[in-house]
Amino acid sequence: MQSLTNRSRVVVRKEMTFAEKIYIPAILAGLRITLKHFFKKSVTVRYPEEKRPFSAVYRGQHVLKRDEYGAECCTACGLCAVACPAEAITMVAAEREPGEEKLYREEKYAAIYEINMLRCIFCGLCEDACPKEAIFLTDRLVPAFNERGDFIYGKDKLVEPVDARIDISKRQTDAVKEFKTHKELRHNRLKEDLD
Amino acid sequence: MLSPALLYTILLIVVVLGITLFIAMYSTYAERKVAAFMQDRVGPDRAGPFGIFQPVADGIKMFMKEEIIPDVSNKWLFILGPSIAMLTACMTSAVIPWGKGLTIGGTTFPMQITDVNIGILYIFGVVSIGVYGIMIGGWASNNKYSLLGALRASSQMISYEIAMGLSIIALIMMTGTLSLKEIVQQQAEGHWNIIYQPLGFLIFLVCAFAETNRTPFDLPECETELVGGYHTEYSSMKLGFYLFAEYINMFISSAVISTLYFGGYQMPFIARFVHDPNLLSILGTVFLFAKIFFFIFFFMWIRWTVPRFRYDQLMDLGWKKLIPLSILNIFLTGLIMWWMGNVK
Amino acid sequence: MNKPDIEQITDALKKEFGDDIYAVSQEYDFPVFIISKKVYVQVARYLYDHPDFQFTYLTTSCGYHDPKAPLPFAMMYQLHSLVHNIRLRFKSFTPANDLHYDSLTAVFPAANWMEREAYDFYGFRFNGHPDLRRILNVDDMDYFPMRKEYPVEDLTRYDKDDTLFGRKDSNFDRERLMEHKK
Amino acid sequence: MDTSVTLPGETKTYTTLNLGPTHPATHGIFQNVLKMDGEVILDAQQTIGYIHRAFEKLAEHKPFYQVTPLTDRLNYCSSPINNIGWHMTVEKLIRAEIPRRVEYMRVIIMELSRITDHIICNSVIGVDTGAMTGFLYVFQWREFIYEIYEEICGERLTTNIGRIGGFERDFSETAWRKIRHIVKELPASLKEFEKLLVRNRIFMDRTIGCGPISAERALAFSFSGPNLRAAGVDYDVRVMNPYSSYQDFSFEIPLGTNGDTYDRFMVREEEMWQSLDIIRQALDKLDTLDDKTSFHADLPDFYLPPKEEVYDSMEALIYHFKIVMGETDVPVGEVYHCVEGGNGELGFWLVSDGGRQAFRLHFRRPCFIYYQAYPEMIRGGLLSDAILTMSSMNVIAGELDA
Amino acid sequence: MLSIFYFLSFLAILCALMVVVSKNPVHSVLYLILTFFAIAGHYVLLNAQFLAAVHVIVYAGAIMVLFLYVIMMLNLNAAVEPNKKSWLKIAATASGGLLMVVLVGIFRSAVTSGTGNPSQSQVGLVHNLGVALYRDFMRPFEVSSILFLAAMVGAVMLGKKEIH
Amino acid sequence: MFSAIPLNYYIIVSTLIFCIGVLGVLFRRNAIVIFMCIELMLNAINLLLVAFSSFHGDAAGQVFVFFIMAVAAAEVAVGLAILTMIYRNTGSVDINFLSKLKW
Amino acid sequence: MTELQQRTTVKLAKSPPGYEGPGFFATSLDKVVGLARKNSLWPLPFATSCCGIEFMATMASTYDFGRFGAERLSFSPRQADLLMIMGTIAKKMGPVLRQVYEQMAEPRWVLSVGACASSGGIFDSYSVLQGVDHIMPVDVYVPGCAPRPEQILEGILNIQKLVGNESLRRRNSPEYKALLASYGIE
Repeated sequence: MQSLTNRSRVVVRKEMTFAEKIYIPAILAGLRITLKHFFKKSVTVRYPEEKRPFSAVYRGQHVLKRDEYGAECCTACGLCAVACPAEAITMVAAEREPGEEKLYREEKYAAIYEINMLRCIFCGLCEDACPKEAIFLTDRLVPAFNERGDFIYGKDKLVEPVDARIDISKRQTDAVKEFKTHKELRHNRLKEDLD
Repeated sequence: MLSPALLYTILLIVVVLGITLFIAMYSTYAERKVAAFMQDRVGPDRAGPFGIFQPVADGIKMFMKEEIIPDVSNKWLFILGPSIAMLTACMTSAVIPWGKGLTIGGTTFPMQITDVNIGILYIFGVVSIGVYGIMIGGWASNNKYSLLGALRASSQMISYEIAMGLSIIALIMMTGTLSLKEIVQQQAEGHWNIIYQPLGFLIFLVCAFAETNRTPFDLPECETELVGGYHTEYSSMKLGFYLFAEYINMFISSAVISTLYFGGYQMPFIARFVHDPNLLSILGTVFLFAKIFFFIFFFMWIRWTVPRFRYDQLMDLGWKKLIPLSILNIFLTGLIMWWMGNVK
Repeated sequence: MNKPDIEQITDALKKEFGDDIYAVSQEYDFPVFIISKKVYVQVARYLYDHPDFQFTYLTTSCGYHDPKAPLPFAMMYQLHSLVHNIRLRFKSFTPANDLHYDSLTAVFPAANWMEREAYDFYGFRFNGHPDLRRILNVDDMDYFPMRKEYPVEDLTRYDKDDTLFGRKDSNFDRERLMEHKK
Repeated sequence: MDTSVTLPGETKTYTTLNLGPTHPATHGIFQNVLKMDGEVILDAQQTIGYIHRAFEKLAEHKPFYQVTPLTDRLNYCSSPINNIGWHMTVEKLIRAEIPRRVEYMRVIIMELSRITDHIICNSVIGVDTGAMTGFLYVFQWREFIYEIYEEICGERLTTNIGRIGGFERDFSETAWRKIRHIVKELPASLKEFEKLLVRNRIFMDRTIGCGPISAERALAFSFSGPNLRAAGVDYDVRVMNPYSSYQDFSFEIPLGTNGDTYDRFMVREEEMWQSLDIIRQALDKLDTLDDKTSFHADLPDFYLPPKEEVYDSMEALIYHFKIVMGETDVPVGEVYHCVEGGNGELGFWLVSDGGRQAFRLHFRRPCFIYYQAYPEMIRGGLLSDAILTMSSMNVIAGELDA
Repeated sequence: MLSIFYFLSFLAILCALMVVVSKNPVHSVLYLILTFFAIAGHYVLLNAQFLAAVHVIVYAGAIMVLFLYVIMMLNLNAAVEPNKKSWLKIAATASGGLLMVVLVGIFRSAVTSGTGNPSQSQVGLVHNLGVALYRDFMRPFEVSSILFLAAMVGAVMLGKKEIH
Repeated sequence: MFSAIPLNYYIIVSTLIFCIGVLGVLFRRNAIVIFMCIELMLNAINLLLVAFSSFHGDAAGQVFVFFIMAVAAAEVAVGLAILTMIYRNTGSVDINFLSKLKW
Repeated sequence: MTELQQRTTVKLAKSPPGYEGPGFFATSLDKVVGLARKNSLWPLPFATSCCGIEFMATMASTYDFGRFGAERLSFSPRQADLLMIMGTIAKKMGPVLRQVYEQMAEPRWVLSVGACASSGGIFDSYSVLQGVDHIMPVDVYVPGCAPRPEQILEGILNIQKLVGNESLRRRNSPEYKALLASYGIE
């Protein structure tokens, strides 16, 4: 076969020298390496006791965010369910009743929001798809359960508690964070509307 | 009526057997730890402090595991296989001199179960029977992988026994005795046989690896090719016996290597500092065990470093390289002995 | 031999096979030839043997189904002349009632599994194929799953709300969800 | 159990051995029924499809951006190459212009994943020869590369990295630092690994002459990637059909001589060194580039607008919806794009009818094509050879069965 | 001592019978191994320790492994072997039995003058045997090595496969 | 010391084993089993030789046994190689198939 | 195919009986054996695809599966205690997997790792089994695609919890037999 490019180089040398033929030098060299590692500190992370830091953008268990006033951000637009390649998200939308303004940010909200964590592939497309920054993946891990039914995460597990907020600020771009500081903008003004 | 000597022998057998089993048990733990350390890991550390109950856990688990005897296999042979493996592994320790012997109140208590004048032959005999354990087990499983493993094991062990025997012959030519005790006694004051028989030692070492089925010669069970080799179909304690026998064999091989080539319980220069014979004897035993542990470590060290041979290459090595080499070794030894005027 | 250009190859093919080369077009960076089923293999053989072109490498081959087209089924294969670094694509259409093609395996052994896959997915039959069986699916499958009329879904799935995804027969328990709300 | 077969017309009986589908050395699931005489293999009958997942059918039912997670699971040892290859296919279809910086970043990611792929393959060859330890030494670096992926996209193995038009976010400082770190530190570890195996006679004896294939047969079976190069054909998509700015880089194509396992091993080893070199060059080029910020192309129809614009402007919100629902206009046509994957030419033949989904998407999966040569390669060899050949061909079940 | 003798003899004869009777060749091999062990036990009783060890190593450790290996490799099952015709069997039993009767009869009347106590005999020890072997039987010993060489060459040549 | 065992006993035992070996040769058709029976006969002789040697205090008998073992080993190596070849060529180890030399 | 469709009536796998409810009386023997068993789980890695690579990562130095006493992989089902199913199980693979499970010696546990094995994941297609609990009882599910090694270890810890609390009699209990019978095993 003629050469197709001028950039190739044969890298294999199959002849053995005498030292290689008698096995022992190579084995001794190997033994030296393994012995060196024998006395090296192990790199193991002892999992349940020690935990490895995850990257800030790790795609773990989802959270449904509340806004800074405690109202749920999700408007049940359904984009996340559409974007989900595993079709793991199920939602039922409901109209906000008067008096629930403090609970739900927009007029529509997800009465039921379920993610089947066993289906979910944690690809992060729902986070991308959400126009309201309501759903985020976090660096928490979904635990292992004994029953299949336990993996259907409803709103009780997904919506972040008011008193124990989940920090996702590292996943937001600087531009978004900057945008959120502009209190005069319509999007950031809802609380005043309520009052 | 048991005579005191017989009673003592029985006691010694029990003690030696106990120690053998204990060391073999903890060899499994040591293997895991050594492997882990060489691979930058930590190894078992959740069963008790540093995982020291790991072998106990494995043992209990295997005892409580369901026994499966495949319908298609021969039930008796299926059970016989691991039993033979275990039995022969344990039998070898009978002729190894574990120490010089204690003298208490004028009575000498030897630290060797029996000093037969054909000790080396005894070891060979027992080891050569050990292969039946694997062959019978592999055959009785009625599984193609097991059968292949059994075939590999038998041909490998036969081939390497020859080289091993030949390498020992050179040693026997020098020592002039088959008794292990005498061989050890001849190696006092640092005259270890390794100094006189380096090539023989090397061959013996390689063959010991092959006889114990350890990497690079672990073809009979090599799991990437034969799944589990001869013990593929075994579960529960019968499997445990096989695995255990391997470690006992390793322990005994280390003991034999130490005895034949590294002076057994002899340690040079120690007699200058310690004068009490009993203390000396005990120290000698400690030294012997230190040597044994080193070789066990060496077995593991090699295992976690080198790749394994292919079946035909292994045969090639045994028949075409080691056997001629060991014959050469015999020839050289004879030549040197003749030159030194040691031949009567 | 200098690198031949596409015109040369087209001319040579047209000369050799005449009207059996139906159309030539350029799809992005790829010259595409629509050829008759009769010369499906001959074209490959000709280009393979041609001393100047040397199309000795079969990149890939697969089936195609477009139920709306007059000739709904097609086989595609791509040749690559490694020496000149030219890639060509050939497509050959066929009606639904005649899914027989000559097998490329005579020219390229690599076509073996590609054609088995095409058989498995679409049901194409290849004359002269050494071993035309299903390759990816179970042997007793009774339909050709890549054809457009068959659904992708596994009908045994029960843990999602199919109505959300435009599917009809849902066995999803909506009542349970609404109860859950209260 | 019947352990032998007698062929009609022959008096000899041969053993059949069922290698797989759950054999430890098959690394993935496929079955080979070997016909053996003693330990010599006379013939093999392959069965595949044990993890057939209908990729092509699924891809016809998902919008383009949802196909990316599917491609993750093709050759899962080097998902980013698949992801980026798919993105580039769509970009070719929509004729997108990609900024230089993004292309260099893609080169870095793709070469990193080539390293991960080859690490797996080569260290698994080590494991199959019985040397477990080397595997664990280099796997630590694979773990480190996982950390880099995680830093960029948030996932370790099935990365779903990048979006059509670029990356989902710019590389963080940590990511850059880690990339520089691996370029500096990996060579020492790789050398150690090579020292354990490459010139060790046991390993050489095992692999030299094991499962060889000639250049002619390799081409006849449409081999590609390291396996083809091991047979002595210097075909590399990166050189022959440069994509994503590979023409800017200088690197060598390592070649073997007769396509045996040792050749394949050595070619992969050398490719890792070349990949490191490419990453180094890419880092240098990025430093000289004026553009320091762009991480995606300007593709309003395909790349999601930033969230603050979605909040603020109606137009962005509409585009956001349109992109997610997959309602943006796509040109009608067919396009083939190929990248040099871990195993060879990974091609995507995409036929678009202008709809939100691919009308037909065919994956040219290198494994699927070259694995059919396996019986020919192992014929006459021993059982151990068959296993080493299998692992050195790096047959990834996900790619094989689609 | 006598009881051990009886036990070993019984074992040897029983296992020898089983060798002949077993349908499965593998079982035959295993019974043969047991027979050999019993015989080795006899050797020990006769104070021929060296010979006992060599017997175990050579017969049990090498020869029978070879047998077992070949049987396993050829995969010979019980079903492989058809029975001989019944008249042949009867004839075989009759002639075998007859031979036994004759032999026992001959040896019964033979003079069995043993000197010395066999269990105290020193000839079986390594030293004495070595002296006899290397001094008195030097030449046969050397000749036997030629026999081995010939056997080895023959076995290798026979076992070699023709290249197809 | 224990009572000595008469030499007669050994003679009878080895005769019995020998005759069983003969019977096996006559009975069986499997060449390998026949081969094993021959080994059995050899061993009967060995036992007798050792017994005689011990009783007479003469090492020569044991040396003979030694040689018999050597010959047996050589015989087994060649014999099994032949059997393997036969099996390869005929697919059987039944001696009734091996009647080409019969007329 | 048809057989699988019929089996969809099996809704969710029941929790392994015996670790709660009747028959659960942890005697001290049970405790000791449970302790031993849980620290000596020899897994049979049934790795078909992506999750298998993450399992390799779990085995590797950084996470060290060996710490749990489980680095001794037993590729022979007879010797394994824990069947770890990692990766997509296609319908073609189902019977093979089932056979492997049936060959395992009691007590045996099953860990289904990753979305594909547990539920089919994104591969909602004609050829993929939608969860291995259609064909065999599963003890613990690990979510994720592919799960991080931490999650796999979490699954192992869960299994250990089950194993440690299991009464020795559970495997003989009628509930367990009924569970197996519902899958048509023995």
